[in-house]
Amino acid sequence: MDDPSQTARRVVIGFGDAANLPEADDLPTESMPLNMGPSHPAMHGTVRMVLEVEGEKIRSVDVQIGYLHRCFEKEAENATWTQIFPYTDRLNYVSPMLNNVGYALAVEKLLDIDKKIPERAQFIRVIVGEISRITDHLTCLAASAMELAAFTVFFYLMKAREWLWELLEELSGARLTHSYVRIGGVVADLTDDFCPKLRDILRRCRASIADADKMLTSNRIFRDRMDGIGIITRDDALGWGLTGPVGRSTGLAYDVRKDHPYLVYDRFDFDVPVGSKGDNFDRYAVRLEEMRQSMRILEQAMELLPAGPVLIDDARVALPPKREVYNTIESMIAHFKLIMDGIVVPPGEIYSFTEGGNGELGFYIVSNGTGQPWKCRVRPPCFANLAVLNKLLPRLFIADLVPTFGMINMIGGECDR
Amino acid sequence: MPFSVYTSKLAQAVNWARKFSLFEYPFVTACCGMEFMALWAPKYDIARFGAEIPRFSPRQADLMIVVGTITERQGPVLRRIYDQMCEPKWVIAFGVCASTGGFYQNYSAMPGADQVIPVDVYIPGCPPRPEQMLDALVLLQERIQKGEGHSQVVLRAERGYVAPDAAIRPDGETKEGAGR
Amino acid sequence: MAKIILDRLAQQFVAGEILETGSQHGNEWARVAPAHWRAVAQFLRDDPVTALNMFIDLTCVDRLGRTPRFDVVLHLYSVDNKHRVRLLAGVPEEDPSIDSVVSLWPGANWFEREAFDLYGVRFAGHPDLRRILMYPEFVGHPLRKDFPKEGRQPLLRRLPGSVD
Amino acid sequence: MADERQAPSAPRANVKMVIDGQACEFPAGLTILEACQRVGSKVPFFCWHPGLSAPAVCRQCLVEIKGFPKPVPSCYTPVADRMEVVTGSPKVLDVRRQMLEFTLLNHPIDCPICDKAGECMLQKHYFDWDARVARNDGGKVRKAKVVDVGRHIVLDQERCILCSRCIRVCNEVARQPDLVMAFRGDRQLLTTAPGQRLDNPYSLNTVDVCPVGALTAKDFRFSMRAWELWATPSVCPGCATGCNIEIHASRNLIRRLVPRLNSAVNKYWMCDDGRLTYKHVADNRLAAPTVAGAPARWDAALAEAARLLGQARDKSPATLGMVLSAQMINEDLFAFSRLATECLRTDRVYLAGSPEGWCDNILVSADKNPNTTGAKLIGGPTLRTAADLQRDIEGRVVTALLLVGEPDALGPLESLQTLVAVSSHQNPPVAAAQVALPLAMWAEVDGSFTNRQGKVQRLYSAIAPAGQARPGWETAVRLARALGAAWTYGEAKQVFGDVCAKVTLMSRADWGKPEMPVQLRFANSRG
Repeated sequence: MDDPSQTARRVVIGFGDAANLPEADDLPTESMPLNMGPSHPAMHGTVRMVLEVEGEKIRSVDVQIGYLHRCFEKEAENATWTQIFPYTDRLNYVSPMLNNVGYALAVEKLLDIDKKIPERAQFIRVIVGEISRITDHLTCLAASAMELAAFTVFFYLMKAREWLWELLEELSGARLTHSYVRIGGVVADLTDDFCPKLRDILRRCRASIADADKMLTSNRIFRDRMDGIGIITRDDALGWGLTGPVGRSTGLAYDVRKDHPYLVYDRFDFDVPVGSKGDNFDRYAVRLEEMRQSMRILEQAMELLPAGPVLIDDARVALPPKREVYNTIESMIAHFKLIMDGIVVPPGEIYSFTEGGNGELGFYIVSNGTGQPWKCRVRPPCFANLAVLNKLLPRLFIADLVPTFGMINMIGGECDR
Repeated sequence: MPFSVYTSKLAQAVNWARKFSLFEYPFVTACCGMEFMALWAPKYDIARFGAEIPRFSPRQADLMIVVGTITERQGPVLRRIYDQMCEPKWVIAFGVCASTGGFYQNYSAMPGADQVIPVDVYIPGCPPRPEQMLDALVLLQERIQKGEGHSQVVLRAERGYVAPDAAIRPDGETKEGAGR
Repeated sequence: MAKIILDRLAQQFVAGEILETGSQHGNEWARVAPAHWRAVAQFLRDDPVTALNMFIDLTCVDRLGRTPRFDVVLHLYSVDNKHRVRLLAGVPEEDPSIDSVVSLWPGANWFEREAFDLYGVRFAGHPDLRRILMYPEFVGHPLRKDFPKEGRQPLLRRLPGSVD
Repeated sequence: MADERQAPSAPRANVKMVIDGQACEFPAGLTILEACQRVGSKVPFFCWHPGLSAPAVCRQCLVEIKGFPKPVPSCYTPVADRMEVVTGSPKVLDVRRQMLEFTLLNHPIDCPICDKAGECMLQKHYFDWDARVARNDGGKVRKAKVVDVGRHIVLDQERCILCSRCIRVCNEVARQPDLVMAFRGDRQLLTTAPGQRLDNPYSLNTVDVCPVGALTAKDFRFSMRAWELWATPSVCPGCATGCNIEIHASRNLIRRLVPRLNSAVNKYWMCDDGRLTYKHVADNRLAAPTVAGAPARWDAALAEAARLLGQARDKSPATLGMVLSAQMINEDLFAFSRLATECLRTDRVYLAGSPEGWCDNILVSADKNPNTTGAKLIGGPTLRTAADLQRDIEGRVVTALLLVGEPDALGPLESLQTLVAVSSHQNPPVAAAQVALPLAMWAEVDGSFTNRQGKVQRLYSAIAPAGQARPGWETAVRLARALGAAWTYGEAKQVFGDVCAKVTLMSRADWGKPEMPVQLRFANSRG
């Protein structure tokens, strides 16, 4: 920036030559490298951003990920099909049930038993999945709000998440990493008082979400940092493969649950909220509305929930009851084969996709006919969503980075796998 | 001798002060962070134990809580941040990944944060329940009161970190170095 | 429905360019000659009938023991027609390289970097083909079948007494 | 198995028949079961074994034949013209299920404590063909659970499904009838013949053929679960026969050796002595290079060795000798003999090895070295014997020695001025040597043996070398470089290529395709 005319300008400053004074935007400045992360308070998830800033303005950015690469694929290639569920829990660890369901569906398609899954199990999968979606968005909004210094909102939303987690804990035994879904159904039926509890919790969640809504949506500071910041167009969404709330905020009304209904989603009446501008506020608003829609689905699902078994009746997929295992050689053998050799999945390839917390969660699985996958690839939605930051951030202010990143909702476990 | 008695009492007083004013640096990487959020949230209020203020600058913190999986790539970052903390400092490994690597035993996940920094208290669980963190905090406070500092001992023993002396190919094309 | 895509490919390209097509579990797939990788992708994107304008996924499969050893796998989706397709292209172990599709879908950038990082497949015409998940000092491509699961390459000397 | 390699319609085919609606031709005398296997229609079996006669006792291989009143045992019935076989009709499946139910009726619920679990044919067939819940969980007939029947073997009579495979192994392979059936009905049990013990030299084959966990090897039982093992193809180093084997290893330790089918060498069998050769691999190994008895770094030790050998060579090549062992793989032998001629400029290459032992006309050969043939081919006519070596050492003809492998008998070593040992184990020569370099063993390297028939057979690396041990050819290359030669071998395959190029009798040998170890839980159950 040693353009003589510029230096000349700087000289005349203060001599009343107001007309030629530079605008605030094109003040001549030295560009400076600035490193954010991988451990930064305003970054939930470990990501490193090497920024080149001009004053407060970001000129270019290099987003570096991989700090949480836990080799999901390598671990999966060395585990049986059932052993992979715990790993899927830890992909998008904010909505584990959705990953469980997505993975189970993929394997079931390979096994050609996806039509034979008991209906009750499918409903339960929808229910736990939608609960997970709510906790996902709650966490996203809570964290972002906290990063924008709205700590009270954080408390409100965390409280709501806590209720939901306690419910899932009663169901699966774990607060966060449930491993509740199985190939062929779910591991256990709902607890007796699950539905009444859930209804009560939803009522309370509505209240605290409404509070958060009031505190944020009409909050001047919040709006200033969200409105019109980080605008993504529909074409960007297509080119960068943006799905989920990020994609929908651009007006791209793509929701797997609507466009390619899986499980029993075609039986529920719910709307897919889309944004108009594709800025941070739209992403926030879409998430807020999606939680309400999920609650609608949950209420309908509880209405329609049929009775019946929750695990497929197929000795080559489902474990026999423990009493049989301990007392008869037949079931003992079946149990043994299923645990030690694993479920034998016929050779083939499948790309199965569901609507995860962050968008299209795809599983591309290659089986060579043994008890473990040859390849188990996850199509991580927020990997694609995060990539767009490289295009988004330049020409924003450093302060805009925080809400923009927060609304992308990068989840390390899913992005780096 | 009165002198020694006096100093020991002072040490006790200092330790008492330290244990109730822990400024934590949460080194949050992964799933456990979700439970860690819950720790600050209303139900399990960590503020009750005088450790509620997260200091995101290591220079102001004396308790580092390693939350989540540490990968080989993360290692140097963790170590640098730890080195930036002022003594006396303590470390809590939150969850099995931070303690042993958990069920991530592979080319990228480090088998426990204690590979590169000394750890005082390990918390099992994947992820641990918030109560466990509170329990660990109390454990650490007892240690501080007693004046035991495992990490300080290790600190004296180790050499600090160096860059790997293995020759590195920029194109990353060869399989050398990836020993079975 | 997605049969349209395969028919369209059959009309547009000769046998030497589209090697094989098929359908399994409701997934339509086409095996493309690596030389025509980009051309086929571009056609599928721009053709009004297929209109596969959304980039979904790009990865690689190591089919150890088969030649060519690697498959580059691309998943595309059409928001308007609601159909999708999987493109595969075999890449030999000796010279694992294929055209990049970043110029068609900017989103492919990171996915191709990942495929390069984990499988060592090079994408000709990629703006900056660096490692993305592993650190630059890392040697080898860990998702290859012959890479040991626990082939750690520490960046940092371990503390004394720590067991690996 | 071997038969499947032949085409379904071999030229001498002369029986036309239909299997599952598929017309096909077979040589007369073939059994229906083998015919079914050739055309790929699955038929289960317990008692039938490709290497044994067929008594048709298990009734698992029943198939339906058009015109026959009831299902017939396919393992026993020969194929005939215009026969129409159905392997999967509901009737057949039902009969098989009933037979299987009978077999399971008194089978103990032992899987968690059974050594065979994971590679058990009973488990496999139940899961593949039945997979129904039990119709009874009543009491079971109790029998003796721990019967010490032989030197290597323990028998559990409860688990035995009375398939009589083991009996036939003793009669037909070992030619020594040790085992018999006693009593009838559900009291029937397997036992040793009066006054006999299961002590024939092939007794451990009974463990392999046992479809369940009735016969277990004392050496292996309770040491490792089958599905945790990683299998690597290899060749037995026990004697010159070169039985084809699979190395079953886990956590870098060999747990057992099992025979691998090679109809030209060992068929389905191997001897008990051969199975225990693996113990030598993990026993008293030389882990690190030593200089003057003290552990040293590889490069230091190599430099010192090169210096000593170079000195001896420059003094007088005639007094410099090299000892090779017939236990070494072809690649090592070749690399070192090349070292002798090109770098050490000596023709004093001696071949040592283990002494002769017992033999029979089944598999075991008297020459206890796996690679004598290869060593002789590579060493050529100038190769000297262990006897020459002793004489030359005692006669002070040789004063400097490069000792490779583990020769059994040497002369008085103290008479040597220079002794460099490349050895896999701690032994007197290593203790006496100025420089000792650790040598990787057969199970740890990629290489080849040439057996007594002149067959060149591949070894694959099943476990990592002990300590800092390196393959012999690699050590040879590094020595050669230290001595000023410019060798370019990067992997065993290249050395092997040169061996084939130089040694005419091995010119048609083939390196074969790469083999990755496979975990048994994801390989198909064997038996």
